[in-house]
Amino acid sequence: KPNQPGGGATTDNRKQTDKKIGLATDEGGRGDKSFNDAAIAGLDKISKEYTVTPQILESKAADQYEPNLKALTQSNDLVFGVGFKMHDAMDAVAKANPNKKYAIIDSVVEQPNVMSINFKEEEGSFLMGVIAGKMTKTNKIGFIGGVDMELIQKFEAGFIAGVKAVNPAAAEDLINRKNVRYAGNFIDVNKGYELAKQLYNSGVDVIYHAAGGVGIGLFNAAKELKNGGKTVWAIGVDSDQALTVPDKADIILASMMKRVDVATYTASKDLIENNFQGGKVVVLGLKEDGVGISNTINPAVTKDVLDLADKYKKAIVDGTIKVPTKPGDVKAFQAPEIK
Amino acid sequence: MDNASLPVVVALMAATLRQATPLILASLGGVFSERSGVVNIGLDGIMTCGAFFGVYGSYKTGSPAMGILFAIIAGMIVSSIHAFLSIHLKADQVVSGVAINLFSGALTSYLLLVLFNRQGQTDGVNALTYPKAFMRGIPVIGGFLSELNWYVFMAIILVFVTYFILYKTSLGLRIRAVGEHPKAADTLGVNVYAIRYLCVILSGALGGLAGASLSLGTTNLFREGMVSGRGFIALAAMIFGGWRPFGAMWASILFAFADAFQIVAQGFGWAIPYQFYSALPYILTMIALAGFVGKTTAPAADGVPYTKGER
Amino acid sequence: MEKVVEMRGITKVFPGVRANDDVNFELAKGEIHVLLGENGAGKTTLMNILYGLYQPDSGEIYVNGKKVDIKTPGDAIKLGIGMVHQHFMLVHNFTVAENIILGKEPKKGITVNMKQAIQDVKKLADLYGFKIDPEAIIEDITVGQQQKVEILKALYRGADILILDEPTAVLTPQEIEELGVILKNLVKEGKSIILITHKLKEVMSMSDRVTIVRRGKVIDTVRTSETSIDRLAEMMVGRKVSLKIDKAPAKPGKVVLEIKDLRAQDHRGLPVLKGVNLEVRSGEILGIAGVDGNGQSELIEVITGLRKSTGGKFILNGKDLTGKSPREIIEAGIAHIPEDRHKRGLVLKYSLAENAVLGKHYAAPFAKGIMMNYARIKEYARTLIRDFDVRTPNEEVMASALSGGNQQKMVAAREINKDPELLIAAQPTRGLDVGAIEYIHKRLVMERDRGRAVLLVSLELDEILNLSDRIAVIYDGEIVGILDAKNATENELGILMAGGSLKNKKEGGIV
Amino acid sequence: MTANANNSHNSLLNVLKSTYRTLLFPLISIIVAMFVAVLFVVWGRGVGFFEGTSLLFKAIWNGSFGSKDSLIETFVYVTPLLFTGLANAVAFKTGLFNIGVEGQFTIGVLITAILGLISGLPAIVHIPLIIVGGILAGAIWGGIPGYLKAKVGTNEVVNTIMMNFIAMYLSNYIVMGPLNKPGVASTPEIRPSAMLWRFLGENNRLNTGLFIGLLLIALVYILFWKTTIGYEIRAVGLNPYAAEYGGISIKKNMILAMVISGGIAGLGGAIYVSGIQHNAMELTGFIGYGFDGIAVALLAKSHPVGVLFASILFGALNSSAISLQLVNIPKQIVFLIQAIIIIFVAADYIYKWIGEKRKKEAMING
Ligand SMILES: Nc1ncnc2c1ncn2[C@@H]1O[C@H](COP(=O)(O)OP(=O)(O)OP(=O)(O)O)[C@@H](O)[C@H]1O
Ligand SMILES: Nc1ncnc2c1ncn2[C@@H]1O[C@H](COP(=O)(O)OP(=O)(O)OP(=O)(O)O)[C@@H](O)[C@H]1O
Ligand SMILES: [Mg+2]
Ligand SMILES: [Mg+2]
Repeated sequence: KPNQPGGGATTDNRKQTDKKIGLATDEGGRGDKSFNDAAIAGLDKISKEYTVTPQILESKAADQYEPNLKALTQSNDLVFGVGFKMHDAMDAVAKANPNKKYAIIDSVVEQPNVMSINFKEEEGSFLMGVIAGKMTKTNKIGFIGGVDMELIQKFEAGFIAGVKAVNPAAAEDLINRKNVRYAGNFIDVNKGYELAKQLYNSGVDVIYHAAGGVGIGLFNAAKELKNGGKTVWAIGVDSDQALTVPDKADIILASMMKRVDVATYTASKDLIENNFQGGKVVVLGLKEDGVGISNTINPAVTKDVLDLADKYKKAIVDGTIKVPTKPGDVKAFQAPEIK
Repeated sequence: MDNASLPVVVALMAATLRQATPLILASLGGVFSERSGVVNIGLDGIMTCGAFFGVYGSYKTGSPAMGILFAIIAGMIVSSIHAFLSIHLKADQVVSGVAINLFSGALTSYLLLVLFNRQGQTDGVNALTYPKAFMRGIPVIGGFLSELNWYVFMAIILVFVTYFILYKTSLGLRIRAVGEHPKAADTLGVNVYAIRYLCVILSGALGGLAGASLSLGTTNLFREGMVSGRGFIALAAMIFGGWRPFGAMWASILFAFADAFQIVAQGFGWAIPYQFYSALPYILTMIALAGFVGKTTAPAADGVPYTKGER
Repeated sequence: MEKVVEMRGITKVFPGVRANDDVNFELAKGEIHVLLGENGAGKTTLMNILYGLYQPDSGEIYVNGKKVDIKTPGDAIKLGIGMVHQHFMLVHNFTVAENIILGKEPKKGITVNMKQAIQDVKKLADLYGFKIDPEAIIEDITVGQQQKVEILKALYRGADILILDEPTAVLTPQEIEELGVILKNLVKEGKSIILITHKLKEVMSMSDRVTIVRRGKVIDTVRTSETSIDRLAEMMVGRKVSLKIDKAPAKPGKVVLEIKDLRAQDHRGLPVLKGVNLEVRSGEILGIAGVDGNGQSELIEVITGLRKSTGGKFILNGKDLTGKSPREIIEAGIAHIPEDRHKRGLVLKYSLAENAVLGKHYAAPFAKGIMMNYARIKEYARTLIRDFDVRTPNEEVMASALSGGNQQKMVAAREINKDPELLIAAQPTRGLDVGAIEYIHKRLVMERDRGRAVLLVSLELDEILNLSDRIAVIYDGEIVGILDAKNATENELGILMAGGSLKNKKEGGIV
Repeated sequence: MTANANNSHNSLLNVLKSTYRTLLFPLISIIVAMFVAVLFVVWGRGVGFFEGTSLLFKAIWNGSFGSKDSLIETFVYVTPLLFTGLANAVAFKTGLFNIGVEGQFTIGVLITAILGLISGLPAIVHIPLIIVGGILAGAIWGGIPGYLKAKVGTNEVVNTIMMNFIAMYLSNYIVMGPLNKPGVASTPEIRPSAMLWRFLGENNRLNTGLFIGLLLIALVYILFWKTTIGYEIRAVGLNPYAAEYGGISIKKNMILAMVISGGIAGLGGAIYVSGIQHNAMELTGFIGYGFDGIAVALLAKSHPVGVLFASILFGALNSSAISLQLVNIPKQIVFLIQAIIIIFVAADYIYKWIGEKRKKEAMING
């Protein structure tokens, strides 16, 4: 039986539906082991439950977003645009096709037929900060971002805030950005390696990344140092990277989960069950389980650290803590003490 | 546990060498090819193939050494297309090189799909193990050595080897003669075509190795776009270095230094946008070239197809 | 008679030309055999076939009686054949020794044994009485020395059969004599020599036998002792020729070009012009004689703006043109038939029409503003083609499609039609056949008679002697003498060209 | 009169003949490349040769010309390629290798994205402003390596490579820094007054930029073959020594060619923003039109009219990436086809060689 990519068709026990779903990736495309893959995973899941075969188009350049969304619009009822870069293209296409449904990830498109799905990356990153702040032995912690921009800064700010909450001393060099590095892109693995080497070499022993493929280089560097007898750690992002990059699992403390798969799955399900709400802006945080700590957690992370993280999670969920989204705001941020 | 960190300068030097390695290897490839009179704009593509097949070889056989061999052979095969086009078919060498670049990018991403059933990037494969601990044990320079990898040594050694071949052996004399005045060489019974094929294919081997040093060196996977223009930088380094092995090496090191420095500089907390740091290596190269090097002269017959029996 | 080489029924076709047509040729052991023929007759082609550079389309070759198949120069070398090419085959940034050993390097382990190489070359040079420094870089030595390097290259490979393709073109009369001695010595050593030339005097003095080629076909092979210059000339060209130019005495007028203490450097920054002083008057042809490489090319480049001077000045009709751009100089009234028509004179991939206006393309009537007027340009080109009898289907074909002679006519037509104050003609007949030479010479004299100043540079002494009214000899970047052409002899010129002086003689003609 | 008519008839015939001859070999190359690509489809999809062929050709046809939408998208891709193809062609004509068209295009994009933000200008002022801005920016970006080559002698290949990267980072700085549109990795959308007219409706990105491109082909054609500038540029490219001898300044023309080339590329960037993209995006890699333009110019043999055909081919292939993916043919096939076409174009000596051999045989036998 043909196994269509994106459609794990196991014949019969699927529920019938005549709805059709399409998805356009951003420049990262498939195989980014990050949110494009996660978004597609959500559709894989839906196609196991319902008789849908999602169409997926990759965009290798920014000017392909619009034609891709257009092409998908022709033969589908719901079209996903993955990534904030799709914003303008989605806006234009959605406006031109008011009777079709759309969903965009990581951005807000103000059209009545578009659902905007966003995440509170800062909240999940905060928990990573808590873990990092507790796990560091050298009291030096690093952050590697892909591109210095608002979305990635949410990761950075939340992470630093988390560190600050449990280990203010270690947060200092993050707040003044001494231990913050940006690669300038999301693909240059070798750059990631060099960035990480340099940070580790300056005494940093835990690094969190929000840099897509660049992060693979971070893992490589950590692994190399660990093999050389040093104790260093990395923290993954978006998906459970101890599972997606299994050969590096031993240096990954944990990963910040961004459940894009849940989002695409839920939106698809809503469509099929006729619950789809266009025009809605969904913001998924810790509370909604849109972000969180990965299932796989390195054994080195002790129970009390995890418990502490859990307490912070509760504080964030109930609103006691409001996590900053801009690195500049971290300085003023004061977390209530939690023991 | 030893968490003592290296002095910044030492780390910077090591990072410079690591980042210079693929550039040095590829630019040596360029030196061979162009010294024999064949312009090789296709180095970037050759590196891409090397990077891919290095990983593929290691993935298939489990042995990184085999990976390197795969990379070298892949580089040789791709470059023999260039050789055939530009030597035999007298193609415009720039056209042929551009074609090689396009082809390699497309081919590897297609093969990624067909051979790995992956998109974007492969999984990790076995890489060469480097005796870090042993190196660290070496007095004085141990710390520095421990930060390198085997490819760095290969690159440096190959600079000497290339120098030796070009300037000390009869093959080198012939290569240089063919690049300067192929007809003169031909009239003395030197087989111009054979020399050029050899050099272009050698450049493919070096380009392939350069690619492997990227994909199997500091990382152990292949990712689309991972060469990201390094082949062109290597080409620039070769020209900058005056088509000479040591010149190419120093130019590669200069470039890599700027690249390594910007990583350190990001941490200085200066109010400089990081894009400026990223652009630094390129700006520096231009200034150095215009300010200190100026005019560089290519081998006289560089880029000119040779036709036997033409006046 | 022992035949060392025999070529039978050789035919070689190039696109558009039958360069060799059923040629039979033989070389006897120990002889000097001249291949004589006009430009383009097919002499070089035949020898390139013998040396394995070209493959014949048909025909057979025998060396020492054995049928051979010479596919590459390597094969030829193995058979003991050596060749000195018409255009030198030297790697310019290599040393003398490197050039000589290339392809047959003495080794020490896997490296080239440079010490050994230098010794070998020295020994070889001494053996034949060549004074040459094995470690000198080719671009630093004179053309005469380069020639010797070429001969050494052949000898180093143990050549018994030596082909010399126009070896005398760039030598002084004295050097030519010296070469004659060298060749005689080589023959004594048991070597056999093929000498290509179209200079009849050399043929008579140097050879044992002559084979005459015309338009790819062998006309005859004769013993030198049984023929004469006139007879050879007739066989070569196919008709009786007169090698003299008819011209009335010059009527020199005012000074048109004045060169004062002009200095310049070559591409390596070494001085090549060391203070040239010269005047050219209207209504005269001033010839510059000299061995190639003594600064005549650079002198012309400087006064046409193609090379920067480092001192002195040159003045055209009272206007200082030193340091002006080529365009300004053209506009001031200097026209220039360049020595290398392929390099400078023509854009080969341009049509004749486009070539016809090179240098004037930007000005009325050929252009208005930035728009070119192609109708006018073509019309103009047709006029030139008609007036100068350029053989071409039309003015739209590419310049590369024409034969050398016709290309040269086109260049001459363009330059002469600029109606310049000063016409510079550098090697105006290089590589042309007798007919074309006659024509160009006539036009130069016509220009003179119209009161123009003509500056002629030529390596051919005959041309200089026949055409000039006054002759300036250039040696090592300086004008070492100016003679009145009426009284000058080849011998005198030769002495001056070699750097000697005419002490006890009339240092005549300095006006 | 009759003679004249005869003449023009002849020259028309000649033009047709030479067009046929110049087009024939690229055409053969394209066909061969397509069939090589079929092999990859056969391998990748595990289908038979005929199925593979029909699959591929149908998909490419559908994706490029088969429907109104795809036709439109094809020409959306063609538009920038016209400019970058011409830009490369101009540089090639002077014997320069301007790898920097990519960077010059990028700078054109950037400047237009900036100038397009000015408010309160009527379109009649705004559009010329961005066009001039794009041209100037590209011209400067091309002029610098041209100047360095002419005056200092530094190799233009190196410098244009460097300047591509510098353009990319400069653009990223502006896009992510001073002019960043919050929440998006791009500049804000340019004002409507700076947008080119989308003549098939706002939803179709095809715009008047296409006609500017077509006009430019004519202009470049005239520039090359009807003006003194073209005469001089071509002369320098074909034989710099002869050009210099003819009073043509090599240095001036090198700089000029790079300035013109860069200007055209910059204009392409301007058209791209004001007609298609409406903002400048953060770049994680090169936009790519400049590099594709090299291939286009090579395929076109640097002839302006050839650039049109080559651009259409590349545009069609790019735009068929969608339909290929929809029938599960990896879109990498598209790039493989492009590469293989260029390989065969490079190999065109083989045709010349065959031609010469034939001529020669005729002569030996004749
Ligand atoms: N490689 C070539 N390709 C095409 N035509 C050639 C080639 N070599 C020689 N020819 C042509 O063949 C003919 C014979 O040329 P060749 O060089 O043998 O003449 P030559 O007798 O040596 O003349 P010269 O005295 O000028 O050296 C000429 O018409 C020349 O143009
Ligand atoms: N390398 C070459 N390849 C192809 N054709 C050539 C080549 N060299 C010369 N030719 C052609 O050979 C012919 C003769 O060229 P060449 O310059 O040798 O003229 P020539 O025989 O010396 O002329 P002339 O009879 O005026 O002395 C021309 O048609 C020229 O285009
Ligand atoms: Mg000739
Ligand atoms: Mg000859």
